[in-house]
Amino acid sequence: MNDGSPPLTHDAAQETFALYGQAFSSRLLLGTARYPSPAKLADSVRRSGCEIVTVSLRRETAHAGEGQRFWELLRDLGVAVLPNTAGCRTVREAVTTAQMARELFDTSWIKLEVIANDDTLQPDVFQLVEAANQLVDEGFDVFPYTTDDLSVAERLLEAGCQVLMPWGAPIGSGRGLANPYALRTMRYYFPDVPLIVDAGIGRPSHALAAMELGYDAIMLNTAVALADDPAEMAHAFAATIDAGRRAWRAGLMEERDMAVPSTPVAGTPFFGFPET
Amino acid sequence: MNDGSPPLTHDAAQETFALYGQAFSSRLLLGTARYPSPAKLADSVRRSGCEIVTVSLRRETAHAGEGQRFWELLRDLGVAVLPNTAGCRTVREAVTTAQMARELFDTSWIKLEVIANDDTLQPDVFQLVEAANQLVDEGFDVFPYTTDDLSVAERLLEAGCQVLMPWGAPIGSGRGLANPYALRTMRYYFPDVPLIVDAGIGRPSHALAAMELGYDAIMLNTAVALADDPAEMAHAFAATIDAGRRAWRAGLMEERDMAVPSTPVAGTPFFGFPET
Amino acid sequence: MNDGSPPLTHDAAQETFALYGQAFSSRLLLGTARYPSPAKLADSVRRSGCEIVTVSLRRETAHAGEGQRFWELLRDLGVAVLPNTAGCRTVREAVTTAQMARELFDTSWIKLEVIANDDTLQPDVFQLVEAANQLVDEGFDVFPYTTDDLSVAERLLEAGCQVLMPWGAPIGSGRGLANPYALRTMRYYFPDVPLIVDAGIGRPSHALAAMELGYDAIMLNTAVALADDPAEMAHAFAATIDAGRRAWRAGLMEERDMAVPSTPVAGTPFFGFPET
Amino acid sequence: MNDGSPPLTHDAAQETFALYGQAFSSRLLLGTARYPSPAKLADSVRRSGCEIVTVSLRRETAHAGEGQRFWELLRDLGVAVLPNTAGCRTVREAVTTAQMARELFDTSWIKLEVIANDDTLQPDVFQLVEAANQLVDEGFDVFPYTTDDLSVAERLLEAGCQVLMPWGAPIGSGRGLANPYALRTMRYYFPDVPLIVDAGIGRPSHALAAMELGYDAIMLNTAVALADDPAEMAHAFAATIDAGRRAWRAGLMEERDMAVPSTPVAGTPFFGFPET
Amino acid sequence: MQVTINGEARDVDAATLAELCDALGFGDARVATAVNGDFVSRTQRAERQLQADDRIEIVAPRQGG
Amino acid sequence: MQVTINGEARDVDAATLAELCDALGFGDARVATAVNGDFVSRTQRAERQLQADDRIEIVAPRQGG
Amino acid sequence: MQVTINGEARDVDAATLAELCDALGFGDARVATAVNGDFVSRTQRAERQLQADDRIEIVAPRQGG
Amino acid sequence: MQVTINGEARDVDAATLAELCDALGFGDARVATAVNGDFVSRTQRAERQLQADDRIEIVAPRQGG
Repeated sequence: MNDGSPPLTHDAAQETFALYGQAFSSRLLLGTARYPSPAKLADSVRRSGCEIVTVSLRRETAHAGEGQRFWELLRDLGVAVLPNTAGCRTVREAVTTAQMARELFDTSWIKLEVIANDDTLQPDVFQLVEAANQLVDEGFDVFPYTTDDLSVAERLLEAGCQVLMPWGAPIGSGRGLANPYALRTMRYYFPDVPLIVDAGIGRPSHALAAMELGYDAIMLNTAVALADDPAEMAHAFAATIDAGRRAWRAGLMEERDMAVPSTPVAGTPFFGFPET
Repeated sequence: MNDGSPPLTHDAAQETFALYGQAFSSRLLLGTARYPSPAKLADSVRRSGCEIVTVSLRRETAHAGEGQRFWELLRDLGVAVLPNTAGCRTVREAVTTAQMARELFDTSWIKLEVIANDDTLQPDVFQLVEAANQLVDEGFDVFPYTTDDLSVAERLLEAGCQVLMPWGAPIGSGRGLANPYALRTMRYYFPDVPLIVDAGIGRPSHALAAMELGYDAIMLNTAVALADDPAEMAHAFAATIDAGRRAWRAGLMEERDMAVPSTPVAGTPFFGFPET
Repeated sequence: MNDGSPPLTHDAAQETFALYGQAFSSRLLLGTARYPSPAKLADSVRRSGCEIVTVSLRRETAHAGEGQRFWELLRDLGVAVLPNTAGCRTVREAVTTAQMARELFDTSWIKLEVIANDDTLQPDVFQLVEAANQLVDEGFDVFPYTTDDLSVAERLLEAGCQVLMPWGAPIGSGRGLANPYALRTMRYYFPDVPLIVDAGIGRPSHALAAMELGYDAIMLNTAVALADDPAEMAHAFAATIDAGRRAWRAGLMEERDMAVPSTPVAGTPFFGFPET
Repeated sequence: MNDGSPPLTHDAAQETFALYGQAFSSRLLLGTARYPSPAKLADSVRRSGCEIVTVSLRRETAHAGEGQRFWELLRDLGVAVLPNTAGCRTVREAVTTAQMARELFDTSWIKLEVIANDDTLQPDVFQLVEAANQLVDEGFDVFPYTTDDLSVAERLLEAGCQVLMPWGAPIGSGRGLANPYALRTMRYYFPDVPLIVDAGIGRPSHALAAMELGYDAIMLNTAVALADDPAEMAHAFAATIDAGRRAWRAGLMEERDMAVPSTPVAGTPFFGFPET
Repeated sequence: MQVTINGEARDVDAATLAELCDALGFGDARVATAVNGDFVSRTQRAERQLQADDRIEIVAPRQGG
Repeated sequence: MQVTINGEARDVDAATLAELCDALGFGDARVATAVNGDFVSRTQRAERQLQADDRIEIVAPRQGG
Repeated sequence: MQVTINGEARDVDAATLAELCDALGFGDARVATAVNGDFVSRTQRAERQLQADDRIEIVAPRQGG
Repeated sequence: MQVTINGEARDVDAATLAELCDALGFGDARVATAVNGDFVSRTQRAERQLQADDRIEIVAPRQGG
C-alpha cells in the first residue's frame, strides 16, 4: 500500500492553528518510538503529513552513534521536534532533562511529563505544576502532559503554559477517551487555549471523538508504531483527524430520540389508501 | 471552504469493493434528501467523491417538471443511482414501488425498505424477507434495509440478496451504532457478504466505528444534508470512511488495562539513583 | 453468609404484577441450571424470595430417577414452574417439547425458545412467531424469548402472547443490556405488556438498568449459578431488582450537564469577602 | 408506600466497615439538603437504615432558631453526623469552617470540600491537600472530597486521611460514574483504604456500579431529596448498595463474547436427528 | 368518470392510462405509473383501460435517503 | 425390532409405547414421550403401536435456564 | 462602631464578641463564630475584643450534602 | 577516581567533564550532560571539575512518544 500512495496534503484554504506562535496545518503530533525500523518511522511521518514529532533523550553508549543517526533522520524529515521528559519522576529530573533537551535538539519546546506511578503513567499534578513554573521562568515553551482536571489546568496556564495536553487514557493503553464528559467540559472551560489530547488513543475513532469535541490536535504513538502497516495507519489517523476538524467546523447534527424520515413523506405513493 | 477545495480522490493502489458485480472505490453511499438546495447536494456529492447515491420516487404534479430536473442533476453527477422504497409499509407497496423505480431510473438496483412503524422507522422483518424474495425472483438486485438480526439476515441471503444494510440506529436519529456488539457479531458471522451500515449515523466517529468493525461501507444522509456546510461535511465523512478502511487493514491495536510507556524505559537518565 | 441470613421478604404494601392472570411479588425469575448442587439451588431460590423458576426437560436414563428427584425439589420449593424449550431449532421441535413439558410439569406455561444459531443462541424470529401461534392455539400460555425487534414483538402479541421476554445480550454472556436504547423504546412502545429481560444479565447493575427503564421483571441464571456463593448472589439480585422497581416508581432524577450544589449556597460563611 | 413499610435492616451476620475506628453496617451516606420537608428527610434516613448523614453550617439569623431545630432533628435520628465545608474556595475558609463545625456538631469528623469553580464544583486539588494537612495536624478526621487522581490521593493519604471520597461526576449532575475505568484503577491501587464515591450519583444503578467495583460506600443527596417519594428512593438506594456489597463478595461472573447455554446441551431431545 | 390520481379525486375522460397521461401533460415525461396498486409499465399504458374508481399513481424521480 | 431411543439404537420387543416404557422401567416414572417428533401423551401410550426405525424420545424434568 | 455581621454592615455597641452574641440573642444558641476569617471558640468569645470593620461570622447547623 | 557514568561505576582520569567526554569519544558527539542531577551545558564542560563519586549523565537524541 505504501508505494505510490501519495502523502496526505492540506489544501490551501485550510485553517492553521498556532502553538507558541508557530502555525501548523496538520493536527496530528506523532511519537517516534516503537516503530519496526527507522524507515517505517520516516515513511509514517511522510505519509501522514505530520508536522510535529515527539522525541526523547536517553543515555548514550560511547561510539554507538545512535543519537547522531536519529538526529539526521529528524533533520531529513524536516518536521518540528518536541522533546519529552518521559520517565521523569521528580521536578528536578524533569527540569534537568528539559535543559539537556534544549541543548541537544536546539529548541525551547518541551513536552513536560512528570510521572506519578508505573501502573497508569499518569502525571503527578503537583510536581507537574512546579516544574512548569520553573521551566517557563527559564524561557521554555512548555507542553504539559496533564489530566482533565480543571484546577490543575488553571495553574498550568497561570504558570505560563500556552497549550495543554490532557490525557485520553493511560499511555499505551489504547483505550480512547476514558472520560469524554470531562474533556468536553475542559473544552468549554478553555475555549481559546490550544488543547491536544495526548495518550491513550488506540484507533482513529478515538482521535475523531476528541476532534468532534473541538480539540485542536491529537498526539499519539503506539497505535501507529505497532500497527501491521505503520505508514498506512499514520495516514489513516491523519486523514481522520483532518476530517474531524472539518466536521466540527461544518456543524455536527444533534442526536434525537426518535426516527425522522430522510426521504420526504409528502408525495409518498399509495398514501391515503387502505393497506394494499 | 468549498471553493478551491479539491474533491477527495482515491489513489490508484486502493482496493475496491463490489456490489452486485460492480466495483467501487468510495465506501460512502450518500442520500440526496433534505439538502438546502440542489447545488449543495451536487457540491456534496462531488466533494465527497461518492459514487453511489440513493433516490426515491414521489407523486408528480403535472407540468412541474421537478422529477425531470432531478433526473438531469443525477445524470450530470455521473454516479450510480440506488432507488429506495422509503415509506412503504406492505410487501405489495414495496414491490410495486420497486417496479416503478426500475423503469424510472433504468436500474435493477433497489434499496428495499418496508417500515414497521413511524416511531423507529425500523424494518418490518417479516415483510422485508417476503418482498426480497419476490423482487429477487423478478430480477432485482436487492439492497435490504434490515436490522442486526442474524436470523433475518440469513433469510435475506437465502432469498438471493448479495448485500445487507443493517441499521445503526433509527433513521435520522443521528445516534450512531446503538448495538456495536451485535454489528460486530454480524461481521464475524458473514465475513464475505458486503455489509453496509444504513441509518442512524450522526457524526463521522459513528461511521468510523462501523468501519473499524470491518464493515464495507456506510450509507448516510441527514448528517450531511443538515450540516451548516453540507459539502464540507460530506468531505469529512468520505475522508473518515476511507481512513477507517485503511486503519482496519493496517491492523488496529488491542486495548490494554494498564499503561505501557511509548518512550523506551531503557536508558532513562537518572535511573537507579535516589530521587533527585 | 447463608446461615442465619433471612430471606428477602416483600412487604405487604408492595405492588404485585401479573403474568397470565397470576399475581407475583418477586420480579426475579431464576433459572435452575449450572448450580454446584441441588442444595445450593434450593438455597438460592429461598434466599432470593423468587416465586418463578425455569426448568427444562432432557432425555431420561432408565432407573436413574434424576427427573423424579428434581421434580420433588421443585415441589418442596413451592414456586411456579416455567418450562423452556431450550435447544430447539425448529417449530416442530419446540411445539413437541412444549407438549411434553405441559404433561410433565402440569402447567400450560411455556418459555418458548427457538434458537437460530449456536454462537449467539438468538431466537429465530420467524420460527418463534410461527411456534407461538401454534402453541397459543393449543392453549399454552407462551413466554416468548425474543429480541428487542418491535415488528417481531407485534406479531407475538397478535399471536396471543401476554408477555414478552426480550434478550439483554446472548445467553450466558453476562454482558448486560447490549442495546438499552432499543429496550427503552420497547418499553415506551408497549406500556401495558409485561416485559421481562431474559438472558445476558451478568451482574446486579445490569438487572437494575432494565428495572430503571421500567421493565417488569428479570430472568437470569448463570450469574447466580456460577457465583462463588450462589445464594448470596441470588439474594443480591433479588434485592436489587426489588429496589429498582421502587426507584422507578419513586421518580428518578434527570441527569444534568452542569453541577448543582446540594448544600444551599445561601448563607455560606465568608460569602462576599475577598478570598481569605 | 411509606406507611407500614419497614426500614431496611441489616442482618446480624453482615460485615461492617470502619471509618476512623467506628464500625458501620450501612454503606449509604446520605446528604440532608434539598428535601421537601424535615419530615421527609427524617423518613428517608429511617427508611434507608442510613447511619451517617452529612450536614453543613450556614449564617444564622437571630432568633430564627432554625439551627437549633435542625440540631434536634439530627439528635432524634441518632445517626453519626459528618459536617462539610461546602462552598469553601480557599484553604483558610475551609479550615475555619471545619473549626466552627467541630464546635457546633461536637465531632472531629469533617467532609473537606475546597471548590475550584462553580461549573463543575470539582475540588481544587492543591488547596484540598494543603487544607487536609492543616486539619489532620489539628486533630480532625478528614473525609476529603477529591477526584480519581492517584497523585492527589497519595498526598491525601500522606497527610493522614484514612478515607477517600472521589467524585463520580459533578455534584448534583446525576450522571453516574463519569470515569469508571479510573475508579476501578483507584480501587486496585488502594485496596485497603476505605473508598466512598461522593457526588454525581443519579440513580441506583450508578451506586451499584461503584459497589460492583469494590467501593466501600456511597455518599449521595440530590437523587433522594428530589425524588417524588424521597423515603422510597432512599430505601431503594440503601437496598441496592447493600446488595452491591453482597454481590461483590459473592463473586461476579466475567462477561464473555459468545453465548453459552444455561440449560445443559447434553440430553436435548431430538438431538442427532435431521431437522424435524 | 371519477378516478383517484395521486390521492386526489378527479373527473377524467381518458379511456386508457396512456390517454390519461397525455391529457395530464405527462406524455413524454419521466414518470412511472401504477393502477390499483399494480405497476403499469410505460409500454402497457396504451392497453390499460381505465374504470371508475381506479386509483392511479403517477410518480417521478425525487430526492431520497 | 430396532428402534432409536433417546438417540441410541436399541433392539426391543415391545409392541406399544406403553409396553416399551414398562420394559425400560419407566412405567410409573415422571417422563413424557414423543415418537418420530410427535408428542404421545401418557394416556395414548398404550394405543401407540411401535414400528421398526421409530425414533422415540423419553424425557424427564431437568434443570434449565 | 460599625462591623460586618454575616455579610451585613451593622452598628454595634458590644466591646467583645460575647457581648455581641448576647446582644443579638445568640447567648445560649447553638452557633459558632469567626472574626476576620479566624475561628473564635465559644470559650474565647468573652476575651475577643471587637474593632471597627471587623468581619464577624455567626453560623448554625444546617442541611448539607 | 571512581565516578558513575550513566548508572555504571567507572574509574576515570579526567579532571573536567570536557576531558571525560573526550576520553569517552564524545568530543564532538551530539550529547548533553548533567553532573549530580544538574545540567552542565556544552560550553561549561571545560570548567566543570570532576570529583570522586560524581554521578554523570551523558545523553543523546532518541525516539520518544
